[in-house]
Formats: sequence, structure tokens, C-alpha cells
Amino acid sequence: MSRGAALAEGKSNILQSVNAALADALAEDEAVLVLGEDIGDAEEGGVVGVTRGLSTRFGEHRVRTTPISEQAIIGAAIGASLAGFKPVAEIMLMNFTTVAMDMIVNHAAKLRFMSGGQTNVPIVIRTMTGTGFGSGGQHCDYLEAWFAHTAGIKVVAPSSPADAYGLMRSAIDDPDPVLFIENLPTYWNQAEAAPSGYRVPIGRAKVLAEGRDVTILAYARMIQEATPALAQLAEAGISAELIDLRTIAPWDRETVLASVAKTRRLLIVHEAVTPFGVGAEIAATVGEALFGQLAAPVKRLGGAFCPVPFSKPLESAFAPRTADIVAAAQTLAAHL
Amino acid sequence: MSRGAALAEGKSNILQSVNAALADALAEDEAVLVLGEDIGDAEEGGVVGVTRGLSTRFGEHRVRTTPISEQAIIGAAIGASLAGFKPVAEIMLMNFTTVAMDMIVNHAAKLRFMSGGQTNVPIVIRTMTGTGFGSGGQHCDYLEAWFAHTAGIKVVAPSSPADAYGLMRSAIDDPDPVLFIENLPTYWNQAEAAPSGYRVPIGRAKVLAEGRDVTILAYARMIQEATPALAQLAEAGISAELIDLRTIAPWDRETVLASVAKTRRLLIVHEAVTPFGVGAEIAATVGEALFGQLAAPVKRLGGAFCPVPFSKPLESAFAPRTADIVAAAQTLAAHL
Amino acid sequence: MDNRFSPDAATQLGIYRRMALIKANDERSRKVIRSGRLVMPYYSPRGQEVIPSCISACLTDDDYICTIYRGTHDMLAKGVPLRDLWAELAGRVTGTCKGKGGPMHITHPASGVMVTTGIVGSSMPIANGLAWAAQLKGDGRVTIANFGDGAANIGAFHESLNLAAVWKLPVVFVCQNNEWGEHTAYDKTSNVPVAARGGAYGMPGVRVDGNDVFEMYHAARTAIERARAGEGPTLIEAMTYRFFGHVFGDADGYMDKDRKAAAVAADPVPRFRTHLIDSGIADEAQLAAMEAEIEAALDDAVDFALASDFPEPVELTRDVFGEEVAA
Amino acid sequence: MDNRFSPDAATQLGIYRRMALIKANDERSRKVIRSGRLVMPYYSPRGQEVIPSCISACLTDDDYICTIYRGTHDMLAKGVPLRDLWAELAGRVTGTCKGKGGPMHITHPASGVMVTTGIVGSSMPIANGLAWAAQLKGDGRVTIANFGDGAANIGAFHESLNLAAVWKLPVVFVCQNNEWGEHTAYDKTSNVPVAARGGAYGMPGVRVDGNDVFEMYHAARTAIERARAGEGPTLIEAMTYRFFGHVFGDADGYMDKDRKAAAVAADPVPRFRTHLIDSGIADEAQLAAMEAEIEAALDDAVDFALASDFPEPVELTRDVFGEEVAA
Ligand SMILES: Cc1ncc(C[n+]2csc(CCOP(=O)(O)OP(=O)(O)O)c2C)c(N)n1
Ligand SMILES: Cc1ncc(C[n+]2csc(CCOP(=O)(O)OP(=O)(O)O)c2C)c(N)n1
Ligand SMILES: [Mg+2]
Ligand SMILES: [Mg+2]
Repeated sequence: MSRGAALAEGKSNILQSVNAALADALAEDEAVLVLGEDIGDAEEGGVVGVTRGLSTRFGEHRVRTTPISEQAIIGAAIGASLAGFKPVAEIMLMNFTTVAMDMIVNHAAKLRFMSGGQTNVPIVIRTMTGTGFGSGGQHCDYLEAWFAHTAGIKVVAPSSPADAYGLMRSAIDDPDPVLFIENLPTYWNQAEAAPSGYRVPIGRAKVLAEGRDVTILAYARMIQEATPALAQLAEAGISAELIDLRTIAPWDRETVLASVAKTRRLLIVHEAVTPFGVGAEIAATVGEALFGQLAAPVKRLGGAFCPVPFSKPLESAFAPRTADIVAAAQTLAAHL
Repeated sequence: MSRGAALAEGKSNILQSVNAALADALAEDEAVLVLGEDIGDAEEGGVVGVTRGLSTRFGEHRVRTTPISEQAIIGAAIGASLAGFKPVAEIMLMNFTTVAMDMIVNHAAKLRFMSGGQTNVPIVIRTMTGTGFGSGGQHCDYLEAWFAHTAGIKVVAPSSPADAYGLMRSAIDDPDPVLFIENLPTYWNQAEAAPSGYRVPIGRAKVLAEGRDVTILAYARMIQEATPALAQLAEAGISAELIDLRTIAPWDRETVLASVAKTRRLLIVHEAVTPFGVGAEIAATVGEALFGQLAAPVKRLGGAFCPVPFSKPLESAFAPRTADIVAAAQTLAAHL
Repeated sequence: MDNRFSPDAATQLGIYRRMALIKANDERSRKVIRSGRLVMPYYSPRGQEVIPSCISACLTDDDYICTIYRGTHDMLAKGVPLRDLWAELAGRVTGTCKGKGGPMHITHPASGVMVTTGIVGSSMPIANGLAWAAQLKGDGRVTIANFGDGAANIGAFHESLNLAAVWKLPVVFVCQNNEWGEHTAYDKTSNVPVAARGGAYGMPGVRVDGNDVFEMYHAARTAIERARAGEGPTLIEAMTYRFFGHVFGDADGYMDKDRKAAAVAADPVPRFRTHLIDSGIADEAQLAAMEAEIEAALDDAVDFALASDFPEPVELTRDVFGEEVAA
Repeated sequence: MDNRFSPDAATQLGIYRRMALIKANDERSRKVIRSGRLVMPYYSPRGQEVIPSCISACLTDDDYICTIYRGTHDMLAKGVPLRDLWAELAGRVTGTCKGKGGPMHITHPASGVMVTTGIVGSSMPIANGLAWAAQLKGDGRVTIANFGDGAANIGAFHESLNLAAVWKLPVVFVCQNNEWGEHTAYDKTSNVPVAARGGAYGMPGVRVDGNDVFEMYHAARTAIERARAGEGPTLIEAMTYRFFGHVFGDADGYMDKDRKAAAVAADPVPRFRTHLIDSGIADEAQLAAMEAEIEAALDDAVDFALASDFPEPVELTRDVFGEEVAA
């Protein structure tokens, strides 16, 4: 389906939705800026085109292509934000946050606190990641747990076009740094588009399907793996509730705890490696809050504990798949 | 007590123990190297003297002061290790790992796997950290959870002179990268020295005190806070078991699970901020492994969820203290 | 030497006032720490007074600076009020940052001190962003990025100078070369003068005697006017010397005694004081009065700081985010 | 031009063999991907053949190289066997890295390819370490750090060149300036030639026509001999051009058509081929035979690769650590 046709039908994909959110924010607020490698239209609006059209429409000074200098990118965003701007900085792939961690963690996340509230850093850091395209050990990591472990920065990871639009608008509105994680392999998945101006509140999870027997909590691409599991589980007589976490920090305890209080069983699914991952925090919190009320131990499914392998069969086996989710949910449901 | 007198009595502190471990390893194996900022004797052997005497004894080529260039430091260590050396690289403070994360995470930790086992990276990364000296938001973070969440690197954090010596020797022996975390404020605490050549196996926790009612799991400086809690708890009729985790990744499930299976109550204490910290992984694992066998929900005590504050009363309130540990253990023990 | 900028008498007095304040503040800091009334990590800027005093004489209140842990001289020269500063050093709620930042993390937007960092090199990337903002707004503001000689070897330096040059940002990179990075001598960590690196970015790089008011003023004013005119960044390497060890309490045994004695003997503060008197710009009584005023202000600031309250523990949960967020 | 190193006839033939192999391998790669027989991210080095061919002609098997995702030319020139390489590209267990590394992470110590990185700039810090090892052992080995023009703007470049200069390491930094960093033109990201940055470290920085065998050979040999003699590092900026988009499948609409057409018209491989014949070093039949041999070896390698097994899933738990460790 062509883009025009899709939009006419109210459809969009995540790539288009991020683009639309940036365009709408740039149009509405002069303070919004976009910067990063290859993002201008002279460079085709980003390596996969997420920022296409923006520099032409809003000018090369507001939408600015940078050298390959991630510390300088985040530093420029921080500094401009201290002077009243709302920059959206792209770190092309999440693994490249490793060369800008000082700027993100020691500065962006801390300046509000260290200044006693005098300055804040209203920046958004966009980054892509995810296994599936065979790019190997240094291009696909999910590192969200690092940032969630850092006071002063929020972390979101939308799985649908509408959430991508709505969370990007909220991230830009937000007075604090927000890390915005885009899943590369699912950029082109089509679904309902968000109306212009739509906001998804940061910190609010979404119940995608209601169920009685087990809660499946996932985010980003894992929603695509978990969704087909629901029907398979239903066939086996298991009613699963599916929650899209959407915001990883601060995460929505209320929604998650209410769901698990009802189902008494929780399966957490993410693409990041399991040990010390996001699932650990949620499992620990749920274990404490619902102590004695669970029918089964909280189960975590995450990436294998290794660097992301290149070879296709290994890469496919790295992250949880629908079958793994079905099997794990069945095991949980078997606890009466 | 003078250093000489202490050694004569078989006492040492952590600073001296790390120094002795490095000296013994350098003396025994020509492949061992030491590098980092200020580490040579022309620079007084490190900002607090941990490497004092080494460059004089082993030469400025094997014990080499570097420019302030953390990426270059870790890169040099990695490259030399690929050619058969066993470098011990110092990243002065743990917050400065943020400028070398790419080298540590994308390279040191992954080269063995990505090369299909052809090359390995037997380096040690020494780093200091810890609150208590009023150095504020960018000098005291405990970031061990980031590295524990990374496949391919091990993480240790000794709390005693003997463990510091024994873990350093094991870290240098180890064929893989090991992050060796030293607590700055407790460097000078004296205790029994390790015999020369002593090894503490990586991955093995240590039961410091046996108890029946509650397990307190801690590491690094938190051992100093937890130790006095034991007597206070005993007075209240609570028999607490204290475990020093020592190795954070891979952590000693066997020892921890055996202890908690016995006490049915677990309190985890670390200086890092609580959310998404090391305690989450342990709580999640224990909650799963001992499901239905616990008398109380696993409790985590960590640093406040904020950057480390400067002001003394705030800094003192940031990390868990003995009183917090006693109170939390009592709450746990009250669950029958 | 024709188009040399030279400070007029009033400007020279302003520069000296800053220098005297920095020197007195440093002496007071060490005294107060030694007395045990205040505990803080303290990185003395003694010997480096001329640099920020000349720079700030060329700046307006609206201009920005980013500085580092060794930065009280930069802050005082830019106008951070003594009471606010001392209360922050003492960790009090009346401090610039409510006591939460401390000596290494002073922020005071009212005087243009936007960031103080404890991470070597990190003042520079952020300074670029402030300069980018000024460029976008066209408000003519200039940003100063202060850093040390040791910081010239870290990645952030390179990325920042390149970006500033390519984007023609109104920023001045001021390397205060005090010959030492902690315990390590500069010439052990680089084969070239820092200023020589300007050429690697297509940016003017100048090395000046940072302890000479006239040299420093000319270099600072040239760079600042260039930035303000939209002509892009400059790298200034201001040669100076650190009179003490890296941090208070550091025994400084690694510093060559003779070199240090020579530097202290050439102390720029009394030297410039003598010049002011010799050249008739001020007389002894006038300067003595100025110095006495400074001492009185320091008395007041220290008393104010130490009489102030510490922040309440609830501050741990404030200013982490705009709103309070459950951990 | 007096002390110019010039490759003798045998060396020229060796250089051409490498160039022809790289070109043929590139064409084969694109063909195999297009056929759908193999899926991989592919960064064509077409147009950059001369650089590693000349460099490797000056290296021994014991010398080390570190390269990047756009690195098959560097690997082939250094001697990575075709079968091992192709099996790795195909993700097979018979590959250099058992299929676990893939095209961006080829390691083959037997031919001196120690690290291939997908992170811009990261070949350099590690190359220093290999060079430090050689310096310590005194074994005379030289290390080559390959990287692109875009990588010259990242922090790791700066830290690495400075450390290498200060430590006088036997390393050669080879910037393959193909005018593009992904979709961004080099001159939009830097105001100066990369070579001009050598001076910022006190290191020779030379810009050469990296598509001219004689220029490139001289520069490479000069730098390598200097390194081997213990005289320290060199920065070579080898000017070249990327014949295709950044990655296979990239439509390359951002590249100036005329500039690209001119570069392709000046294709260094047929140009050097003509030179060999014109100068009587080889005749058509000899070169055709060499090329046929290369094609046959490629047939064999591709067949071998595609007939090989994929690694077993258990490989996910292997090579993470020396021993297997519970997650
Ligand atoms: C990234 C980083 N590495 C190391 C340190 C530790 N450190 C603090 S100050 C310093 C020396 C800096 O020297 P220089 O840049 O010359 O500044 P000066 O202290 O002389 O003003 C070092 C190595 C740090 N703060 N940050
Ligand atoms: C730290 C980092 N930032 C960004 C990228 C994404 N990226 C991959 S290749 C590339 C362009 C590099 O250009 P250059 O150094 O000239 O090498 P070339 O591809 O032209 O050989 C970029 C930006 C990356 N891999 N690593
Ligand atoms: Mg210095
Ligand atoms: Mg390039």
C-alpha cells in the first residue's frame, strides 16, 4: 500500500509516525530542534528515512546533520536545552550510546538534581535497535536497563505507530531527558495512525488484550511475538492478558500489579538479555507487592546471555519467539 | 599502626592488598601489565597510591602512566591482551567508565564470542567508587548492574583485604575481562592479610556469619554497614546470616539459594540505586527458585533513586545504613 | 601588535578586583577547610587568576560559561555571589544548588555559569550546545568552555572542537594549561602544545601567557569578538601554573620544587597589583580598601554559609525529575 | 622524490593480484546477495582496492591489522582465505568465526586480522594495544588501523593518535577517505583534511592519492618502515572514492552523479592492469589467467560456504566466557 493510500485509510507505520510527530512538534514549537548523523535531506533524511523532509521544511539550522561525534551530539542537545530549546538528538543505533554515556548519564540525567532544580534538560534521545536484520554483535543490543537504572532519565519503547507518535509528542513535551527506543525491524509494520496532536502519557502501560489466567508483559518487538501467542493459548484453554509496557522508566506499577493481582501469573518478555534486565526489576517488584498471592513464580523470557550472533539460525534463537511465549505461559498456567 | 607493623601482625588494608596482588602478579608473570592515569611512581603511584612502587620495580613500560584518555586506555589493554598480555587497566573512578563503555561492552566483552572463540580478552579493569567523601554526583556511582547485564564480562567487588588480594589474583588469571570494583572510603580498613599467592575463586560468595532467621546479602562497603547489624538483631532475638556476594557476575546462586532456603527471608543491600539494580536480579531469581518457600517477600535496600548528593546529611541518607538494615531485617523476621 | 586590544584603566581595575577576589577566596577556602569548619574536595585555582579575570572583563552577564571542578576562579570572575557560592560549598540549602551539587557542580544561571563538571573534557560538548542556541536565536551571546591541559587528550575535546568549527559556533575554548593533570606532567601526555590542535579543526589556536594580563586580555577579547561577530570558535591555550597539589590534601611531592618556587615567585596577583600602582591606575590605599572589602565579603559569606540550614532529607526525591516520580 | 619507494615487478604483480581479488570478490558478493542465496549487510569496498593492496605488500603475515565493517578489501589483501571468509559471511560453522561474528566482525589471527569492528573509530584504540605488545616484545611487528574519513571526527581517533604518538607505538593509522560517511559528505563534517590532524599529535600526516599504486605504496612503505624502526606512528589519509552507496541496497541518490561517474571512469583496477601490460610486467594472457584463477577460487569458496552447516543453537552458550557460565 502506498503511503498516501495508507494515510487516507488512517493507517501508518512506526517510521512514518515518528516522522509525523517530529514534523508536528517542529511546526508547533520553534524551540524544537532535531540533530544527528545523516538526518538532513541532503543525506536523504536519515539512514532509513525517519527524518525525511524535516530539514527541507524547517531549515538546516533547526534540523541539523552532524559529524560522527556522539558525545558532541548529546552535548549540543544538552547545552541548547539549557538555553531554552527542546532538541531531539538521534543516536543512530542503541549500541552507539556507549560512546555518549557520559553525556547521557553524568550530565543529561543529573543536571536538574545537581543544580538544585535551577536547570533542566528537556531533550529526547532517539535511537534504533533490535535483532532480525543479521547485523551481529554490535548493532542490535537492547540496553534499556542501563538507563532505567539511572535516576533522572525516562525510557520509552513504543510498539505501534500510534504509540510512537503519542509517546514522541509526550517525550518532546517532557521537561526531562527521555530516551526513545525505536525497533528497527518493525519500522514498516502498518497499523492505525494517531490523530495529529495525540499524546500517550509517559509512564502508562496499555492492556492490549484482557485475560484471566496469565499476564504477559512485553514491549517493543516482543509485542509482535506475544500477540499471536494469545490465540494459541486460547486454543489450549488459557486466557492470557497482554500488556504493552511502553514506558520502561518510570514503569506503570499500577496497571501491572492490578493485572497480576487478577491473573496471579506473570510472564515478562523482552529482547534484552535476561540477567539483570528490565524483567528482573518487574519480577522483584511484583514478587514483593503480591507476595503470597501468586499462583506461580514470575517467569522471565529474554535474549540469550551472549552477544547477538550473526548466523541466522542463532540470531533467530537469540530472542524469545511466539513458541517460547506460548510454552512459558502454559507452564505458568499449569500452576493452579 | 604503621604499614610494617601491620604486615608483621598479618594485617593489611584493601589498598595494600590490591597493591600486593598486582606486585605479585607482575613478578610472577611477564605478561602482566598495568596501565592508567597517574599510576607510575613519577606520579606517586596513583591518586591514592594503589599502584605505588610498581613502576619503579617493574619498569615504566610494564607499568605505564597514560594520558587522560579512557577509550585509549581500555583499547590498549584489549589490543595487548589479544597479543598475549594480561593488562590491568585502571579507570580511576567508576563514573569514568562512561567514556569507555564502547571499548568495555562492545569490544572487551564481545570479542571472544564474535571471533568464534579465536581471541579472548584477559584484561582486568580496576575502578574505584563509593559515597562518603562528599564528592557529589559524578564521582561515586555504583554501576555494576550495567556490566552484570553484559554477556562476556565478569564483575567482582571485594570488601576485605584478603578478598581484594585473592580476587585480584583470580581476575588476572581469568581468561576473560573482569571488572574489579574497589570501594574508595574503605581502602584503609585493616583486617587479616591474604597469604601470598592466595586465590579467591570468581563466582563464589562467602558466608560471613551463619544465622537462622534472615539472610542479609551485601557486598563492598555495605558489608561494613551490615556487620554491626548482626549484633543488634541478635539482641532483638533475630539470628541473621550475612553473606558477602563478592562476585556480582556470575553470582553464586548456590550459596545464596541454600542460605535463603534455610532462613526463608532475604534482605539484599547495595549502594547502587535500587531500581533495576543488582538486587532486582537476585530477588527475581530467589523468588522463582524458592517460590512458595519464603516466609516474607524479598526486601531490597539500595541507594536513593537520585544522583549522589553533595550535602553531607543528604549523602549520609543516600546509601543504606546499619539502622536501615536492622529495621528491614526486623520487618522480614516479623513475617512468621 | 597594532590592533592589540588593551584594557583601559577601569577595565584593569575590574580585572584586578576579580584576581584579588579569587586569591582571597582561595586562601579563605584553604583556611576554612584546615579549621575543620567545612569539609569539601577542594581544587585550588591559585596561580590561574588572570585567565578568567581577563575573560570575564570581555563578557556580559548574559554570556555563558561552562567550567570544571577546578572552577571557583571562573565562577567568581563571572559573578557568582559569594554567599550563594559558599553556602553551596558548605552543602547548605541556601547554596546555588541547595547544597545538592557541591563544589564540583556549581550552576548559577543568573551569572551565566551553566554547568560545572567533574568529568574531564565534558564542559566542551555542552558549551557547544549553548553556543548553538545563541546562534539560532541570534542573540549575540558567547559561550566560554573552560578546561585543563589534561582534558585536551580526551575524546570530547576533539568532537567538540570539530563540531564548533564546522558549525561556526560562537564559543571560545579556553585551555588553562597549568602543566599538570592530577599528578601527571602535561609533557608526558602530549607531544605538542594544545594550541597547535586548533589547526586540526581549521580554528585559530593561540598560546598565550595566561598569567600576563595584557596578553590574556588581548587573546580573550579577540576570540570573544570573533565569536560574537559570527566568525566562529577559537582555541586559547593560556599558560599558567598550579600553585598547589591537585586537590587539597595532596602532598604534591611529584611537582618539581624549583619550577614551583619560580612560579610562586612570579605570582601574577601581586605582580599586577604592583603594575597598577606603578602605572598610577590605583594607589596602595585604594587597593588595600578593595582587598579589605573582599575580606569582609568573605567573612560575611562564610558566616552566612555556616549559619545556613542543611537541606532536608526529602531533597533526595526532589529535582530528580520535574515532577516527583516513584522510584 | 629521490628516496621514493617503488614496487618492483613482482611486488606490482602481487598488488594487482590483491586488487583483482578484491574487485572480483566485491562483484561476486553483490551477485550472490542479489541472487538471494545469501543475506548479509554488505559494505562494498569497490574503488578502494589500491589502499590495502599496497599496504599488505609491505607487511608480513605476522603484522596485525584492525579493520571495520567496510573491510573485505583489507582482509583479502592481508590473506584471509576465501573459503573461511565466505563461510563466515554466510553464517556457517566453517567460517572464520563459526558464523557468530558475521561480515562486520571477521577475526582471523592466522592472517593477522585481529579485530573487525562495526563501531566507527574503534579499530584505533585496539590497534594501539597490539602495537604496544609488539613494542614490549620487541618483535618488530607493525599494526595497521584502518578507518574511514567519518571516523576521523570521533573521540576514539583523537585519544588513539595521541597515545600512539606519546608512546611512539609501531602503528600506522590509515584513513581511507572515500568522501562519504554513510550519506554525509566528508566536507560537511570537517573543515580540514584528515592528514592535517597528524600535526596535532606531533605525528607525520600525509595525504596521498589512495587510488594510485605508486603513491600509495610509497606512503605505506614509508610509514611501515618508520613504525618497524621504532620511530613511531604515521597518519595516512588515502584519498579514494566509494563506488556504491554506503550499504548494499542503499539507493545512493545523495551522491553527486558526475563525481561518481568520474570516479568510476578512473577505476583504479583496470587502470593498474593496463599499466602492468603497458610496462611489460605482465601480458594479457597472464593476467587473464590470474583473474580466471580468482573466479575459480570464488566459485569454490561460495560453494563451500553455502554447502557448509549452520552452527548449532548450543553455540549461543559457547565462547561467551572461557568456561560455560550459567546465565
Ligand atoms: C573522564 C575523566 N577521567 C579522569 C578523571 C580524574 N581526573 C580528575 S581531574 C584530572 C586531571 C585533569 O587535568 P587538567 O585537565 O589539566 O585540569 P586541571 O585539574 O589541571 O585544572 C583527572 C585525571 C575525571 N574526572 N574524568
Ligand atoms: C559510533 C558510531 N556511530 C555511528 C555509526 C553508524 N555508522 C556506520 S558507518 C558510518 C559512516 C562511517 O563513515 P567512514 O568513517 O567514512 O567509513 P566508510 O563507511 O566510508 O568506510 C556511520 C555513521 C557507527 N557504526 N558507530
Ligand atoms: Mg592541568
Ligand atoms: Mg568514508
